[in-house]
Amino acid sequence: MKSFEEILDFAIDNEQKAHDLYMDIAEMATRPGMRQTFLEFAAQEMQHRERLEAIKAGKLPELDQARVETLGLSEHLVDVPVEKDMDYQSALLFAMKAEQRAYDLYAGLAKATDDPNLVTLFEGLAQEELKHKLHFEREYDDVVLGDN
Amino acid sequence: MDEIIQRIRDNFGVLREHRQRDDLAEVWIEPRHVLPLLTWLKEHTPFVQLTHLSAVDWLEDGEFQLTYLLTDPVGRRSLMVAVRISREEATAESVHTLWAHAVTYEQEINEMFGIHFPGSPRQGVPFILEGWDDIPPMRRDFDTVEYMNRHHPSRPGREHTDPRRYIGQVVGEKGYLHD
Amino acid sequence: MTEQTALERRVQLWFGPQHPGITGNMAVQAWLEGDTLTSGVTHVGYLHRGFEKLMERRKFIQSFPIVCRICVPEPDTNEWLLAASIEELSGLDKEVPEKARWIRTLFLEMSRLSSMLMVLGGHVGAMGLGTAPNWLITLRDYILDRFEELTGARVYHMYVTYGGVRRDLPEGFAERLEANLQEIESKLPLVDNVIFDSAVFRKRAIGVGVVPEEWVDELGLTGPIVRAMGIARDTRTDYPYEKYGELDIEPMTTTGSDIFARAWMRRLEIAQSIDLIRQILAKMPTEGPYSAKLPNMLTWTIPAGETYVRAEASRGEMGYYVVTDGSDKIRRVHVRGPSYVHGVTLLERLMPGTNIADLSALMVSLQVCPPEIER
Amino acid sequence: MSLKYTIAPFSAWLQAVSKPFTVPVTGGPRPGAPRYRGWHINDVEKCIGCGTCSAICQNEAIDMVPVDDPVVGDSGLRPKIDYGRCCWCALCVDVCPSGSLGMSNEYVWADTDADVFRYIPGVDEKPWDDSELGWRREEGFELVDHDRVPMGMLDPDERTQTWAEVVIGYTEEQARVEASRCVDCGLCVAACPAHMHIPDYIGAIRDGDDARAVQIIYDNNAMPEMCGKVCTRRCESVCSIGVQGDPLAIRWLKRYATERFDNLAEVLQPQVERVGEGRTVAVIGGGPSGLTVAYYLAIRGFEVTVHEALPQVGGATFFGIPRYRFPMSSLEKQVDLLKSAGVKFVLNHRVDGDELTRMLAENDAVFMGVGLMKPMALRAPGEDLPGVIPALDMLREQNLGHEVDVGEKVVVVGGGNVAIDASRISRRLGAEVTIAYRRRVVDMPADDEEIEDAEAEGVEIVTQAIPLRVEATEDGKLDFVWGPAEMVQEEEGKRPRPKLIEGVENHLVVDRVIVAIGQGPDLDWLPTEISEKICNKWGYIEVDETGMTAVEGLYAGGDLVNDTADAISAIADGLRAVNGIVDKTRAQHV
Amino acid sequence: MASSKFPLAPPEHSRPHAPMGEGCFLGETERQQPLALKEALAKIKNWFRANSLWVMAYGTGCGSIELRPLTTARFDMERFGMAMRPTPRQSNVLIISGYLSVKSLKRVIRAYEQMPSPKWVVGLGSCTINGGMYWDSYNTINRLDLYVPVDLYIAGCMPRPEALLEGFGVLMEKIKAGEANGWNHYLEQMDWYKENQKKLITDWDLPDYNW
Repeated sequence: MKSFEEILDFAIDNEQKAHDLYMDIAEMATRPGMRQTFLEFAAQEMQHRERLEAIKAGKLPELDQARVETLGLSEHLVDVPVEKDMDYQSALLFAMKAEQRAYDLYAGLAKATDDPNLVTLFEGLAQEELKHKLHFEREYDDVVLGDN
Repeated sequence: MDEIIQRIRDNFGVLREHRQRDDLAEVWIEPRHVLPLLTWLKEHTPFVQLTHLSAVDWLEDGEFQLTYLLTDPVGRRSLMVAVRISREEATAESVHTLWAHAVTYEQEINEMFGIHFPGSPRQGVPFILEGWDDIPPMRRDFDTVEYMNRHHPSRPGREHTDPRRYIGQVVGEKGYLHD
Repeated sequence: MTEQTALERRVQLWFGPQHPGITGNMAVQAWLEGDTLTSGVTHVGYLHRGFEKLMERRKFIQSFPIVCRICVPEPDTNEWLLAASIEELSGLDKEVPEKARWIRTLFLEMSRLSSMLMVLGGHVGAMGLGTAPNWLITLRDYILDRFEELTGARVYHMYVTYGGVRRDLPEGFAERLEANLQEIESKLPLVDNVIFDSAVFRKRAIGVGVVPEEWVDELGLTGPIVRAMGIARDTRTDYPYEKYGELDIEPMTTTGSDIFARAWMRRLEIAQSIDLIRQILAKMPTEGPYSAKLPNMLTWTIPAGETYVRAEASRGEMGYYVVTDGSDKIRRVHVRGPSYVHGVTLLERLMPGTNIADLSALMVSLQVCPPEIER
Repeated sequence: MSLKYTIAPFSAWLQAVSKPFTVPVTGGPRPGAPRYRGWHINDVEKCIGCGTCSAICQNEAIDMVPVDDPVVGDSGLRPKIDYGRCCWCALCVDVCPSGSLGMSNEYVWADTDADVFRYIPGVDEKPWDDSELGWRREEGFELVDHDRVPMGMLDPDERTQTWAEVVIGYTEEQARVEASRCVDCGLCVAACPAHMHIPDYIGAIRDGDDARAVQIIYDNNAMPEMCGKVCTRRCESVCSIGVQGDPLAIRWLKRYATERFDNLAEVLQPQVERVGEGRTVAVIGGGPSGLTVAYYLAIRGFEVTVHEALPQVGGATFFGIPRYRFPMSSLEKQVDLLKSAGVKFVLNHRVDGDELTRMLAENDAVFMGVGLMKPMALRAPGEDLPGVIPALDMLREQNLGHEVDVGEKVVVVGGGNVAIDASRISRRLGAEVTIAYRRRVVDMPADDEEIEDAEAEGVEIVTQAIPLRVEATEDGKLDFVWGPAEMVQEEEGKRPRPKLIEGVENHLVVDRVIVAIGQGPDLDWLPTEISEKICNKWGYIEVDETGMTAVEGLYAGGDLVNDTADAISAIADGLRAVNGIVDKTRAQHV
Repeated sequence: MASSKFPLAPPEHSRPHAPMGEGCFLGETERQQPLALKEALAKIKNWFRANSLWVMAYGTGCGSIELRPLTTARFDMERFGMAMRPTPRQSNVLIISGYLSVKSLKRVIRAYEQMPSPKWVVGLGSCTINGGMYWDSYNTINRLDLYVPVDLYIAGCMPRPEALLEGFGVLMEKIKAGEANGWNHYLEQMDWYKENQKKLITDWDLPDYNW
């Protein structure tokens, strides 16, 4: 991956994949209400994708480089497999982990490259994913861990 | 004090008695004993002063209570002599011959409660009120607010919202044991 | 000119209610022959508000702001009497803190002092002497300043409640009160000069309006009228209440039983009050609560009972006869003001033979306070 | 008359040269004393509109007028003072439960128009609004009673040895005294989800009429004895007396009244139209919401059948609340009342999807209140180890009378009431108990009193502890590993969130790890065509203002529907459904 | 009714039997004067009136307790041209110092009517506005303005001497501006006032108007 645009395309593609995954899970969800949950997750990924596209088109300022502080929730929770009868807790956990993985990817790429411009871009994307993760963490903290 | 009450008990009979403080006791006696007892107290005991004469309306019981507060100014103690009389055609014996200022008390009680003291000089003469055309105002069945509303209009433009009712209304407070 | 019959010489005169010489809003219906009254009748009711009726439909705490209005120049005795009688009937009297009792004593004595300053001023004012009232009423106003600081109001203090008083003494109160007392003391010799050493006052007061001693028991007279005959009777010492029992106090007396003697009684008692206030300030504890813990005053009920509580007002013995029936309201309260006897029966007895010009002086010397007659 | 008396008065002339008494005209009127009682001021932000000022005013000088929309804990009313009535006694200030009302030391106001002497302090602008001086509420002089009558409780040491009720209950005298503290403002009515007539029954208790109190209580709560023991008491949190003192013990008073009578059917004499004659209603789930629906519909002539999966109705109040808080006898009394009203019970029967479809067809209405039955999983490594158990299961087993073994040492994860219950039960089973909670004690959703009681019984609470994993030790015990957390204030006004401090691990070796981090809905059994219509994304059920779901005739309520998950909200949901069903029935009559 | 000497017609609603003849106090003599002169004269008149308020010494209620400090050295109202007069005939300010019992009201009406015009009524305290703390009493009126025209209210229970001085300041301004016309209103609306008075005072034994 060389150019700025290529990288953004790669990121956009990632978001699209995530969106498609959620759509697939929604399709097979059996638990009440869970289809809606995954459709919402998918819609969020679409928003992320649109945001990246807007950046690519120069309509938005560049990515925010400020470090995002997450709650560190997902790191110590178990992985959940994709199932047809996932509940809300599992869904959040899955989404958190997915965003974490995306972050890890960009962060790794940032380390692996020498071009300072690209480093900046990868790190920006990484922080973007952390933001998404924090969103799910907050939801998990409020809804699942309300009593804890 | 105990000795005096004992003598009242022996000579006149006491319906009920109560010691409120060391220097204040109350005895309830029968109406027919009022004048003899008060005369005896004034003439033969140190309870020479009539400090006040007051009426209480026990509407529920259909009775008035007259309370004579007698004071022994030297011994520094007081005795309340109470008597219950019927509210119907309420009449009591006048003690103005014993104490001149009882006239004023009896005049006032006559006006404010409608109790009649035959022989007392100023019965029926208005003391405090002027042009009064209702039942005597100190009677319990006289409703001062109702009278006020009829005679003394308030300034308009006020509206009170009772919080208790208002909240119930706003939140739709309901009962389910009745429709 | 033909000879007039006694009946024709007789004039009926309404003295009051609108008359500067009358003690408040009341009236005397007088019959005169020449300058001399042959008889007179006291008329009251111009100030009747029906306190006793109103209190029957107010909760205990709601009754307390209203009672001070029963006597305007000296409202505080009423506050204390209501509080004391309800405390006695409810059993709250055992919980009134020590400091509250001292503050109450101070409060009552300040009230007596301010009332007597005003009345002594009124006393000579009613005789047409203008200098002393100007001073005395101003001196009283200094006490009102202290009342304002202590209670938040000048005249109707509404300060003594069930269980104690409503606020503690403010910082530096004793010093400011002492300064006022010194101011009053420094002016008293001047007052003496223009009242008791005034030929006008002496001529009109000595030997006028003499109350015979036999009437004391017959009419139940109390207060300065009795003490002006030389009889040492004072509710504060006879039935010591609050902290009066712990003060060095002897009833003041003088002799003569005339207008002059009664004015002189007030002069003596002003000095006595100043002394008592100093004693109270010296003995008052500085620490401690000023009020007992009160139950919810909106729902407070007290057991059924009857009592009579008395206190020494500047005019004589004031008493409250209170009946409760176990509800949250007073069943019946009867306010026995000293003026009830002094202003009606005693005044009517003294009027025959009195010169019309002395009537004002006579009334004010009896310190008739009409609102406590009619309530 | 000697010469002295002629000359002496002339000494007054000497005063001509002394300093005059007269107050100068310049500079305006003298300021009032620091505690002068002048015109009113009111801190409208602090004011809760309880109207106590108006109630104590003997002159009826104070009107409460609406100035804002009511919210929980604030009626939106504010006092308006009529200075054609006021006597400046300041009782209103001294009684003010919120301490918002005061008086300035300003006292001058003259006008030719008699109608101007009225205003709402703090709302209508006045020159003295910012007055620093004047009469204020003072601590040490209260006209209301700030101190709650203390509730008798078993000694903490004694408690852990017994399953007897911890709370002893008020005596008659205590109840009367406590009830007399109420100022009848009604703020509690708004806060109570069921809008119980709280001031009214407290007034009846105060007046000594316990039967009337019970009638008022049952007027909109069919399980008040349960509420009298375990309610979450939103009412008490808004009690106007509670602003400066202890709130009224509303729960304990309700408990007192409801415990007074054994045969409730005799005391309660419902006067209702039997609109439901000939109609049938099925209730799925015998929890508070279902029982509420059952009772109030049954007295209206509906034929109600309650279907319950467990051998006993009561729902969470049966299986979720330990007996030392809510004894079986109390629950049975409530059930007896329902039976006497004609409610039928089908116990040990779990309804499935097909049956629900059938019920909808056969009944005029179906009410579903099956609660949150699925415990949230810890989702930490090691959660599948034997010995890591959900608190709900443990509570249920205990309440069903089954043997529960918790070993000697237990860690309970969570900070809600369930966590506290699990801890206290474990104490009674003889274990040493530690609660591990991710946040601070103030953040705990559990009742403050419950937390205190648990601590008194020897439960240790470790806060800001994030579970990392559970490991099995060699000697068959469990190693509960947790990391400390710091509290992060992310958004202003929201409760701070815990954030793990990386790199620190603490170990706690225990026999059982009891997980009480929350529970969620378990509606897998619903037919898809129904669940699709009625469930939202979190898996909860949505209803309209009549309590009905998107499926005609299917009503729902309780923890499944509301987001507060307490019994009184469930009862409120039940009442909403009762209204909905009755109104609909009435409409059909017409 | 209007004689040639008093060309001004009586105000509408005026009491038909109000004497309007010669020598009557009502006779605010209106001559045909140039307007400017008339206004100038009125201003001068009002200035004099405002600065010589003579207060009738009738303590009708509690509030009169604060009149004594006001009249004596400390607050000294004579500084402002105010003095207490013993009789209505010499006064032009009537202070109703608070509540009025029905019995007092009768005397107040009589005294008020005996006062020469121009005259002003000052109501002290809550009681004159809306009944004050005796609002529920059977014997006190709640609204003073039903019975006599009130030119100024001074709120307080009771108003302090300083508040009274401030209040009198307001009254003086109103008089100077020619806006304190309660006495005219009383004459104009005499029927209304008399009706209210008679409705309350059942044993009406007064003349209809006391000169």
